[in-house]
Amino acid sequence: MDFFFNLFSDPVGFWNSHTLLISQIGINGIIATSMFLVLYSGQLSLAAPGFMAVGAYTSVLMELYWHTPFAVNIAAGTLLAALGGLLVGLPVLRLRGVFLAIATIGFIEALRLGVILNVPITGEGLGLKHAADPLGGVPIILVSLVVTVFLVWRLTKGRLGSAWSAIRQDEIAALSQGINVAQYKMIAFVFSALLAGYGGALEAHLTFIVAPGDEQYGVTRAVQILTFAVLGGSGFVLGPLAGALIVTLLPYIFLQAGPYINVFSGIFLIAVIVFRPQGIVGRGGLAIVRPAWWPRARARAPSPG
Amino acid sequence: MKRMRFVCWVAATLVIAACGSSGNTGGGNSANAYAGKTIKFGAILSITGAGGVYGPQSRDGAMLAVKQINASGGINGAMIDLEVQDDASLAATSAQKAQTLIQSSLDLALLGPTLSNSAVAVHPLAESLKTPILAVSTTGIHIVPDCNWTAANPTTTPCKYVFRDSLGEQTAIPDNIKSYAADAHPSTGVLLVAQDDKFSSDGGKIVQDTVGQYNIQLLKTIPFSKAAADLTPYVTEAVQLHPDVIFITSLGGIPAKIMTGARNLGFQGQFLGGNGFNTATVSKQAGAAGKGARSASAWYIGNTFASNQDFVTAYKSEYSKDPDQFAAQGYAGIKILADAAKRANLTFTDLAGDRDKLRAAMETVNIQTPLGPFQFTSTHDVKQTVWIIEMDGAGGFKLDHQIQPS
Amino acid sequence: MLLRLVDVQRHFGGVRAVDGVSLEVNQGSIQGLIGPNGAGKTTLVNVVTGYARFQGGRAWLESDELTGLPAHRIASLGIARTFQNIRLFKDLTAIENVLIGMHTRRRDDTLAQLATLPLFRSDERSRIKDAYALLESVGLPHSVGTRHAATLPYGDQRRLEIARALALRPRLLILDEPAAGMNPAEKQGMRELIERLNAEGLTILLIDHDMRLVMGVCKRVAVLNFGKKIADGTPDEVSTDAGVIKAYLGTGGDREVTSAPGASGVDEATEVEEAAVTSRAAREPDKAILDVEDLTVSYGAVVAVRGVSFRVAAGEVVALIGANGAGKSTILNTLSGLIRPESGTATFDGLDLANAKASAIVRHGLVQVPEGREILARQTVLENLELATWARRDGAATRKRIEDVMKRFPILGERRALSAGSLSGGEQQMLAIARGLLARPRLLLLDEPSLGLAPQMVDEVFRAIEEIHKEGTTILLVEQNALRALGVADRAYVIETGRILLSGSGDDLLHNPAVRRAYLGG
Amino acid sequence: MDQQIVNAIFIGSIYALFAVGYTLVFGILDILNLAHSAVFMLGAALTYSLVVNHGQPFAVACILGIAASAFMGLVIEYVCLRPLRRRQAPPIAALISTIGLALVIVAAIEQGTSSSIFSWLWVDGANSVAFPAGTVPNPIWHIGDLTLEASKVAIIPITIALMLVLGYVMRYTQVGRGLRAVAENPRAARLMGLDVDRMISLTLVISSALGGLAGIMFGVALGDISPYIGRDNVEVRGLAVIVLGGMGSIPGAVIGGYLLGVVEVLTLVTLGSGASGGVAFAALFLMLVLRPQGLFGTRLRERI
Repeated sequence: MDFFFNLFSDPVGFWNSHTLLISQIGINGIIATSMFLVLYSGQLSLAAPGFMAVGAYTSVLMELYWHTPFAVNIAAGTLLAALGGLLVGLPVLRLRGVFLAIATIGFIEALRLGVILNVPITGEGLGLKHAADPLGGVPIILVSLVVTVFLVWRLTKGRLGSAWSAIRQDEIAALSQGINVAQYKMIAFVFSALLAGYGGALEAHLTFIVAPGDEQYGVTRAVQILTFAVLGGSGFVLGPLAGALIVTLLPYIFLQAGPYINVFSGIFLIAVIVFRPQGIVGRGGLAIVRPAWWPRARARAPSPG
Repeated sequence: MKRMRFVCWVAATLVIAACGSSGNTGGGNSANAYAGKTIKFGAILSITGAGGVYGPQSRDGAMLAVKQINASGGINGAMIDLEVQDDASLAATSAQKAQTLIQSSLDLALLGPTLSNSAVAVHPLAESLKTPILAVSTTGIHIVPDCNWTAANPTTTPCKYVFRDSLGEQTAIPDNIKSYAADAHPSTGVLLVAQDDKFSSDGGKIVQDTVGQYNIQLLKTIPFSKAAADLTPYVTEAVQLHPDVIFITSLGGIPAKIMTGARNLGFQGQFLGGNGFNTATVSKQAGAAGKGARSASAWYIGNTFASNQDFVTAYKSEYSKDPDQFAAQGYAGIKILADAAKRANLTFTDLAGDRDKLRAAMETVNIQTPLGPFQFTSTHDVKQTVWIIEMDGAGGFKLDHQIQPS
Repeated sequence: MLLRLVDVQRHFGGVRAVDGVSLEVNQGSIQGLIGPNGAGKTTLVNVVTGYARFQGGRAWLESDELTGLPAHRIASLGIARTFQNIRLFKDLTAIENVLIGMHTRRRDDTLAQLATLPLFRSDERSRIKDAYALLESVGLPHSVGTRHAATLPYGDQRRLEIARALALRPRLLILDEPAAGMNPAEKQGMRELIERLNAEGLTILLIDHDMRLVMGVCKRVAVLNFGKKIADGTPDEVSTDAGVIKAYLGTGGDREVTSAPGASGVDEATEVEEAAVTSRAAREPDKAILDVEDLTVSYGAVVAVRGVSFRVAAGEVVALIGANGAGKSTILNTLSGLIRPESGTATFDGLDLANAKASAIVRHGLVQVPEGREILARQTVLENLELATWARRDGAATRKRIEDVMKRFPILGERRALSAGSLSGGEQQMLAIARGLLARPRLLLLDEPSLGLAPQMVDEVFRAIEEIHKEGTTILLVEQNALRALGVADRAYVIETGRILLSGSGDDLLHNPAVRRAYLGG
Repeated sequence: MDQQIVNAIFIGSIYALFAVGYTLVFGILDILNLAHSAVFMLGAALTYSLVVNHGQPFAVACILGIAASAFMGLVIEYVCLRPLRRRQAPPIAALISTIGLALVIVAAIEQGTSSSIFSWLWVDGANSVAFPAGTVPNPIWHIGDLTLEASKVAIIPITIALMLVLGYVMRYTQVGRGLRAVAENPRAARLMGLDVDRMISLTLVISSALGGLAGIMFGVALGDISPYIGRDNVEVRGLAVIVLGGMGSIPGAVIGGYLLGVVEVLTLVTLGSGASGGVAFAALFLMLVLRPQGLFGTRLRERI
């Protein structure tokens, strides 16, 4: 495990020689935070990869065709993703639990297989080659991550946040407190789309090509992102972050397993979830995304008499 | 952007400085400086994931070469240490591992990565870190020679540090079409292309650009997703156009599925493909349906070069199975690096300098490999004999033509 | 006048849950709304508060029309409500629950939060002060504030829900069974709370089973039955209304009821003495088929059953009576192995019920007909019956028994091919009982068999129960309709907030005023 | 064109067969069993290596393959689901634990090479293989301009037959009633003496056995067996199918399967092949937006 040995023996050297890994962790952290937003408001949405794609392709296309500055491209990608969030959210947000999850899967795959692979301007299967700065990205990404996490954490503290956690806990009761459930769900959904778009746009500049791979913008990625949140625990903003860290490091944690790495990763996943269903960070963790239709018989609530 | 670049430079230079100091301090700059030293090479290969079909063979081939060289006294007495890293067939992981090998393990040069998608992420990185990298299995476009990654101007600038000993589709597919056109003068064709991975899409693009030269009319291009449960509807589309040739550019089990489907639908014509055809497993999976399917290969087990015979026997005795193209290319890869390292007159103290010397030496490589007499083109691409082979319908291949490098 | 409902309609499928109800609540009054289970009280509230669509009629809060508004708009217009089955934000602390109640009054501080400007901190502090004030106003100590809602005792959860509702600064407060499952002391407290809130000028619509509470605090009381308003007036008028007595208490069969309980003010002290007497008089059988010793059951922090002991001898009919929320159903579910007791033992004919699997318990001959019947609505009557023979499979004999059962309950025979969901409430109850019988019980647990049934259906159900008993099945009966239950029971136990208050023969208890007290609470 | 209709029906059968197991579990547990695709793959892979590497006759291999899949059903229940039920964890937790199991199974096959510890299970690593010609007789008939392959045609009656049997079992047998009871109201089921845990195990066994069978047919008819056939080729489409048909509805899954098959092929023929990739998912999305309960599902509403 000289990977972790270096981490402590030679931190500086480690940092300099793992900037890409660190950047990736940062990106995944941002995406995980976007996932946290939807889960925190009680929505099991897997749409993140779709919005990442929007952010990535938008920023790269602007760079290729209009040669606009980096910052502008990123901003545009981010905003367009947010707009996408609004458009997708309108029809699907009345869905709950697994149904919302599946609908969003439909969205991301329709976008990837249906649109990206068939619109010439996206380079289809070839992807888009573009200028990137893999090693220089770290500072921007890490700063973004810190800012994102801080802002989201602040949001959860404010009026928005209290409304969200009310909705997450019990939509019916939330309504009785005069909370406009639909509106606040939408706000969370759009924010999370915005973050996903931002993360996607940044990620696109870690490599010299954006390509519509499944592990990039498809179900595989969606599942990975969900794993961040569920593994880490979605009760507190740092949960998904921890999840992202662990999942991104799995290939290094189980380095010794050689070719059997995924066998171990899988077992690890099962073990964590079975022994800590609410996730690694925070109490209550997973219970917050229990869908309303989950039968009472299995989720026994205190009801004397 | 500028600031980011700057930071990157700082990082890079810092590291390289660090390397310099932490490097080995003994020896001058003569050949005996090699004695007792270790030359570290790294390889990023897809051992797990979809690329797992190819990665392990490359690894075995490379490992065999290392073993042979070290057994015969190493490179002027310096032993080769090859560190193989699995990139799980993911571009991001591939790049991460590459950076680690370059900046943390401080390897002199790298092999790989296995898949074109990963190569696009890794090669520019090696280029910017001034570390020689040798692709041993990637065949897509833009692997070499084009290292102009600033999209602003579309001009191509040759890579300095990126080399390739695997036969690019840009050579293989046209050669294949050319030789078949000469043999059979087909007039119509249909292209079935997997649209969701770079390798296949590249191949498709090349076919579209080539057929015209040999007056083959491309009736239709049928893109499909590898995720499609059943390809028969796509194949049906193709067969119902009754083309002389069906071009297939895809990987893994798909070419075999298409050939089987098409034959079952009564297609009598010819299958032409690319590197996707060149593994025994594909030929085996296609079985009788694959008989006669043609492709251009960088290597062919029956090829008559002495160096190949030795390689095949050695490989068989080592792993008790037949080598394939990827094993041969991996094996050749180490031989090439070793030869270059031998002539580069390394210092073992200044890593950056050594890497430059190595890449310079690589440009003048001229050795015997299982792939035949081997040299790089001016753009660091492979210059070698191309073998036009066809499936024998029993899991093997037989040779049709042998095209000498121009 | 504050709230005005005109001819409100709401039905689910064929069932007319609310059937043309008109109601007026005057500014500053406490309006009572009573009626037996399933009378449509809650549905009416749901319609008024926007949780269920109006299918007819209109509603106004002062000049604001409520008809067709979404729930959150109605709430912000000033109608706050509590829920029959408490709906707190369980994983939040008590104080957080109340703070969320202030949502509508809270200034949007998103940007301030992002910038973490200090100027809103004072805001925050004052909000928290208010929240604690509200907790106190409903009688919750300061210390409760930081505890998670789910961990509070039942009574406190009720109070917290009210505090959360008050945080809205409502014009009208709707309390849906606030006193359900409270002991007399708690009920008294709740009663005082309601009166105090009203004294502070808050208009309240109070829905409850507990006649005494409603009669005590309300100036006017409206009575619903089968979705229709059958009476509306002062407590006295209502409590002497024969129709109300019949509807609310269920018919006493041959025994006629002279006055609505709660109207007759009995002196509490004497009752307790009497209670003591009768309980001494009650003789338990020495040879019991079911033996429950010191049983304690709790859901999380809520202790539902506290050290209950009782016995049932073969061939007996034993009734457990008491207010709803008293813990009767919990006891039955523990006996059926659905809930594991915290302490104590329960043995049925040698089988340790505390640790046996539910399926094993049924196979051993202890069968429950659950409250609310829980028939399988999507399956046909016949399928429901066939499934009931799961525990004991013996082909032909099973068929025969099913035929017999259908003979006993001809209505089921006729409807055998229909989906159970399409049956009427009474028919469903018959099905549930028939289903219970098919499992060949040696001890049959009946949980609220007359729940929400029309009087004549109640008669039929109890006739069936008596027949079954005559055939030698031992029966443990949990019933709201105390008069009825005591009518058929050999012995009965009166349960109050998880404790056995007194016990004795059916007739003794029937004429014991203390029963009314326990059953109707104080 | 008419050939394409044949293709559509055939794909539909595969989808249906896969989705039925999927929807069965969801209908009864309200859980998406994402290990189902891995079991699908395992059934095919195991049967293949029993025939090719262990020299078993095809029939025997099939039976063993299906048996192994059924056993995986128990593994899913005891490793991924029951512990979570005991802790009353929400369904999303089961989502992750089953994903974890799928990861393990796929990795085991993917790394199954002659030199690995899984060589007894599989030796072709990540490669895609087909049954050697002759192990499974596959005559091909040409009727007019129609081409019919026995191995594909066979799937259709088998699918239909299985659905009829399953439908009969669910509707008219005691076990079927029991399963439906557990699905509708586990509490009532317990009170009627059903051992709910056992019923759930049974559900997973049936579902997984069907999944394995579907995998074997897929492998035989398409001549494509690899570690990824479940994950890449059928999993997400299976989702689309059960949503189209209505989550938890068996007839829904069958109809949905054929529907998706037809829709995909029609878009291929009319709009061109590129679009057909995304069509399944567009359909999925639209169905959920327009009719969340699917064609045959029942809407769920919460009591206040």
